[in-house]
Amino acid sequence: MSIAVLYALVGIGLFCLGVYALMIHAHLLRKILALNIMGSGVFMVLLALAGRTEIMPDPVPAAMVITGIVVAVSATAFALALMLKISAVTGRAELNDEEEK
Amino acid sequence: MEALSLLQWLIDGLIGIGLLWLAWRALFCPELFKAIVLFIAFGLLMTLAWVRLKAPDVALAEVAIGAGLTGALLLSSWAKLRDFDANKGMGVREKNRVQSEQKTKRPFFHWLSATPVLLMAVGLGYGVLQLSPYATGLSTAVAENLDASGVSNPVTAVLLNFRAYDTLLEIAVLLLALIGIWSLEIRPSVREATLDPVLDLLARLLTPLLLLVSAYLLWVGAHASGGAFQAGSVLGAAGVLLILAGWRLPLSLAGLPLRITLVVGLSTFIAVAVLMMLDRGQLLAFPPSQASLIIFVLETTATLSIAAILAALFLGSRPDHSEKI
Amino acid sequence: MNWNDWLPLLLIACSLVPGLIIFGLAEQRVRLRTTLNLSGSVINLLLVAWMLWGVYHGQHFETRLPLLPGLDLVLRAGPLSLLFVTLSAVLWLLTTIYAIGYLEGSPHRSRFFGFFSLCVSATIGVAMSGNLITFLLFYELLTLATYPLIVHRGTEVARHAGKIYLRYTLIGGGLLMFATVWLYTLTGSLEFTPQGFLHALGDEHRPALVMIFILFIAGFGVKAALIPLHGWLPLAMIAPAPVSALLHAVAVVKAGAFGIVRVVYDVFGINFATDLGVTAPLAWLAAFTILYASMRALYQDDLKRRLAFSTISQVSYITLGIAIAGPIAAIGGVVHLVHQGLMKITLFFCAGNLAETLGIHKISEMDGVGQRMPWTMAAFTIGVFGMIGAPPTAGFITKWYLGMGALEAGQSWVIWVLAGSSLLNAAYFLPILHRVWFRKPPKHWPEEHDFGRQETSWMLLLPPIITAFLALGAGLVAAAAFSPLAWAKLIAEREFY
Amino acid sequence: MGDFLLTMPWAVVLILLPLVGAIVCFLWPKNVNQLGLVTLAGVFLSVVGLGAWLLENGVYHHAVGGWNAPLGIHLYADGLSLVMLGITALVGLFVSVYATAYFDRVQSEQFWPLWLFLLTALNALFLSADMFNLYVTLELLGLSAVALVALAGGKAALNGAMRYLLASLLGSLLFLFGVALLYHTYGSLDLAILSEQIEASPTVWMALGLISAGLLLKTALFPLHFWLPPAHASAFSPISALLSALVVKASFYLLLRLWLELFWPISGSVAGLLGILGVMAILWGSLQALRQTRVKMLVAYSTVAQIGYLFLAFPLAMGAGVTAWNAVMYLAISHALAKAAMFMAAGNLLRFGGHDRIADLDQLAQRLPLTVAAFALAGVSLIGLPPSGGFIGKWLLLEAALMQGRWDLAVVIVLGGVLAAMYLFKVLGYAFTEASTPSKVTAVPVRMEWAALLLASGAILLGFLAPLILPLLAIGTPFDAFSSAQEVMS
Amino acid sequence: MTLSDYLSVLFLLAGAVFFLAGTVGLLRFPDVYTRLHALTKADNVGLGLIVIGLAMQAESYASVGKLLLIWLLVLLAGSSISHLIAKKALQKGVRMWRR
Repeated sequence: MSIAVLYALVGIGLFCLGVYALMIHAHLLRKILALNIMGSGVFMVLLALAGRTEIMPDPVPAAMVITGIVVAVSATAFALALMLKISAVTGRAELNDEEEK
Repeated sequence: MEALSLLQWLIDGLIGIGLLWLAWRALFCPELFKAIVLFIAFGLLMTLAWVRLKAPDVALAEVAIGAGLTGALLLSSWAKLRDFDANKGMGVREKNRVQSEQKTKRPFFHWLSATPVLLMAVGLGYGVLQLSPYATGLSTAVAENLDASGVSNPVTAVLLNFRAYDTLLEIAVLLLALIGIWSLEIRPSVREATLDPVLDLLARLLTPLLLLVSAYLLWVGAHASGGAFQAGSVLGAAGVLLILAGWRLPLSLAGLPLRITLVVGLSTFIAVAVLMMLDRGQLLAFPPSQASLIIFVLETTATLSIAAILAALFLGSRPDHSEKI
Repeated sequence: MNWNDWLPLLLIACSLVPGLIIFGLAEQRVRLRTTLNLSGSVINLLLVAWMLWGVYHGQHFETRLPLLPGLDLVLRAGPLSLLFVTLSAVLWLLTTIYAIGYLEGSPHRSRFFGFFSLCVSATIGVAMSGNLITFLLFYELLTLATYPLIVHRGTEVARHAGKIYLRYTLIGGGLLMFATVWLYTLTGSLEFTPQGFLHALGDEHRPALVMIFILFIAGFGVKAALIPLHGWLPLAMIAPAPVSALLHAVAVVKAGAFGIVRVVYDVFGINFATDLGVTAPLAWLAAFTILYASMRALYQDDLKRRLAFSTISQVSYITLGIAIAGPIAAIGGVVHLVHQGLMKITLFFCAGNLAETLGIHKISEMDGVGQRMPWTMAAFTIGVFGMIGAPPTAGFITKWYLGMGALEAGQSWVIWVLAGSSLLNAAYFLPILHRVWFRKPPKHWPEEHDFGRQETSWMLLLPPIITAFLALGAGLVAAAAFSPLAWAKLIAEREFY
Repeated sequence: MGDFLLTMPWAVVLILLPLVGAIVCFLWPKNVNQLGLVTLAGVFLSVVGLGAWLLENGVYHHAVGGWNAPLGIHLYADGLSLVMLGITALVGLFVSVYATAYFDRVQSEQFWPLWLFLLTALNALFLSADMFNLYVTLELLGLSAVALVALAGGKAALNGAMRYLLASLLGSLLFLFGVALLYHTYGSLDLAILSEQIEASPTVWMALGLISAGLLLKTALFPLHFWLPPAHASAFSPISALLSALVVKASFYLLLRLWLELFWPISGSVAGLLGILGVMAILWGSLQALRQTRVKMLVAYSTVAQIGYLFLAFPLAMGAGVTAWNAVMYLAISHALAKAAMFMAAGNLLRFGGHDRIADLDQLAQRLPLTVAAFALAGVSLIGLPPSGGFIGKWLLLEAALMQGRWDLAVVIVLGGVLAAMYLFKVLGYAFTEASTPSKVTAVPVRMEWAALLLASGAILLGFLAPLILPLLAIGTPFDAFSSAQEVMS
Repeated sequence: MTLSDYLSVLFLLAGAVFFLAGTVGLLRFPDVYTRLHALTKADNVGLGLIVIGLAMQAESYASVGKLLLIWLLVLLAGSSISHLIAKKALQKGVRMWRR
């Protein structure tokens, strides 16, 4: 097993942990954390597998990951702001399931 | 590629396990504050992993944005949430809060979610193991065209020349997030009024240094690790520090001048795109002889805008609307 | 560009365009609205006359617009189309006059007349359709345009009736669409062709074709009110009288019956349909509908409801005539399309007059009304005799041809059905006549309006008298060149020889 | 003029123009309405220009930065993209006109930049031929859509927005994971290159699963529709119109594109699954719509049901290839027009009476004839009654189903129409009832009524435009690769 | 290995020991103030030692300068932040530990 595969597997683990946490947690901050960790997992897979070479590692995944990180921080900032707004309006930083009915 | 040596095994194995453990703790420890701190630690360990994966550019971006700025955002949001709770002023609030922080859905649902997730993990793992152990991706293509790109750092070449269109849209995403947040009309937090002399001093000392580092990262990005995003986030961090120390943009600058700063990166990008289109008939096609200059201009303006946007994201509320609300 | 290519479309436009303009008119623009309505229907009538003359002399009128790859929107004026179009055009003019009088001073008239014109356009479209997809298009349009007329009164009862109506017709429409597309996938053509276009299909498709036929009958049967798909019709009588008159005597139910005629004649072809063995069950169903609905009519006290059940019964004569599958019976069936329309609209006009002038809705309130409204009741009487099939009315012609046709096709059981139906018709209509003419009027009518010297407004009186006259005339001059019977013979000839 | 039409790089204009518009609106919010409308008009004209170009020259390729794939990013436009761009511009234009009357000063300052960002994202998505670039456009799309939902600001809207945001981000990450796997298998992000090299392997299967899951989540196909009704029902009406009409279609378009062009060697074998989900979406969405007591919620659930229709084409595409795809695209564009009109009409009712409770509509509906007409015409198309775009779509779909003897699907297609009629006439039935007591009402600007009515009439008009639109759709034969591949296999 | 290499190893190991001690202190000390004390003291010294150890291996004086800069920055940040934490704790009324 190479270092690339090792980190790729770690990335998969992070991604799946994130998905699981996203599904079961009620608190929005946790959900946002979960999304970030999922994102890190994807980035790790993307970048780890770029190292399957003996010459210079592939720079394209690195560029993609940098783009991804910036997109992730944008989304996180927006999500946090939305969470604060929800908390200010409803008093809870959770999704209101009852309201649907 | 040779098999891993024992030491590599040890280091990479530890990083991997550490990442998984930190992620697990960050997601499932009972207290939210701890979770955030663990997440920041996770981000730092990620940085180490990026270094191990020979991606110093990503490591820089991760430490500045992924761990640093995201961490700051999370912490400040957490603090604001707590303020809301405190304002509600209930005797049992601490207990309530802790309960809500670790509240999950019903246990039945845990299993319902865990099963497909596990299946997915197995499937993905199998899929990754099936990949050929050797692949060069696009590295040769990048290397061949690097000379024409105007920079010698391949990652910068990809970001600002080969796939500059992605970067253009990405800056748009960043700007969009800020506009989105501003349209939420969040009230500015009132409690930041108390000034701390030590923090003030730290801000005064660090801001020039951060400026310097930012400029360095911007400049060095052409041929080594660094670039607009890293530089912008370091500069943005200076802004965050200033905000934390209680410094605010004067109202005269918070209107149009601020908005212009926020969009100057994207606007320059578009302007260059259009110019190149008119000149060479192709969107964002830089003539190789002037590519390095164009990229430098793009990066400089982008750094400025990114820094301003990141700091504004951290502030949350719209500075020129603060007195209206 | 040939002028004849656009005439069918123009025919539709001259009811559609006034309708759309009327939607936009303010409620109080009575004069403009009336002008638009009447001029539309008069132009319509003139065009129809022109086309009748043209078709009689062998001209072709066909509009063809591309709709889908391989499928066109086709409007064609053939003998069968023109029979129905003529009926609609004449009755539209009369009903428009009637409706103007009937609705004087009531709210939402712009809306009413707008949808009314839309209905007429749809009916004409149904009549002129040259292929199944066009037919389907106008058929569904008719459903939609009649819905607002049924719920026009805006009461909870009306809303309920509208809901039931939609439930029936839209499910019927769904079945039709299913059948049409299925047919299309089998044949790749939907063009109406005399004697059908299916006989070339291989034997292995026969079960599918039987299924398609059943689907078609179920789909059209809803509007044609074949038992057990008739449930919506008595409820829909909640609509204002002109609506009941034109739409439930002519447009909607006839569209259903017309659809059955089209499918049997121009899609399957009568010989092929007989060969498939689907016409006999259809005949039984029609016969059962005739008898059962007449039976139900016996027990209705509400005049319009009794007429509604009578409609159900009478429309099935058309189906019966087709399903007997002989040329003479076919003449009876096709001609009844016109005859029943004329007679039934007379009856509905009269019922509307009673309601509008004297507030009478129930048969038990009709004692001696013949003295108060002699003209109306005279028209009513002619209609009733037509329904029973007494000579020399139009109804007699129908029953004569049906009976002869049944004998010719060797289906003598139909005679019994006809006899039974006539008997039942007499049983539920004659007592009304007795009440009307031979009982003493009460001191006060339920809700009397004064119209001066006449028994009621001339706009209400004229249409039933004219239609009664036409119903009588269609029987008297049945042998003339342009009589409905002559056209029906033309149509039957085309199909059978 | 003709020259001008054929020489301008319309695709590039389509992406940059709304982006510039967004920036200008953000910088100088004083005249946002005028600025926005001018931008929309420009976008509309550009689509026309692109259409003219495509008719003349076939498909459009543009290597951004002069770098050919796999190193650079390609823009690509064929008939499929063109139709999507066209419907986006058309619906966008009408919604924009509507919005100028709908929003107050402050709201329109917030609305316009976000909406123009959304438009940028939509256009960029329809024009992109690069997997990672598509990811970025998806994120741009998701964030701007969520921000628009959140504009309404109430409890329901914020909750809806959050749910939408989480779903959207999850979807994007699943998509990105799939992209990562594809990239590392074939070393390229370009759709054309990938589609040449692709063959069945565990990794490609995983990529298909991840990408499809992500896009299905964004398209809100049953059972991943949970986020859609709250978000679409609680947003401001013009925004609901944009979301239901366009945003959901964008991810659907992408799914269609990828299944057709990228995953063609394997996607055929699992297309049945999408068909089953589509059937369930139609039934479940319709039943839920029947249960609703508020107009906007009803319309939102109707979107869930109508999305189901779009997926019926996947299992049908094997035998009746082009017919099924034509059907689905026709359904998609008629739904876009009809649903936008319907949400706008619902917005008018809401503005007029201050509520959208179905049971109390009798006091409102009959006093807004234009709005009710818009609702009814849109309903005709949604039910699939002739003459309307929905009818043509359903006809083609039914044809495809019956051609292959898929009776189950055929029955569902018809049944879905009947169910749609039932829930829509639940609303329309009140349009003609007499008001019991007059309630307090607010006047509805004429522009809002006409915008809804014209758009709804467009959905009807589509019923006659098939000979015009189907040839457009066929430019570049976007459906051929899949169909011929399926034929070879079967 | 040369002498400087041995020295490097020595310094690095010593630094690691300090880090270990600081970490143990962070985990084991009774209240926030003592924990801060343990952490900052040990880490600052530990980092200093490691910087010295690495500086011996550096290829240029510029690198040495950068290493020193890192140390100074960490000193600055560490001390300010522990100050802020302690201050906040005092404000919130966290009691100091008494035996």
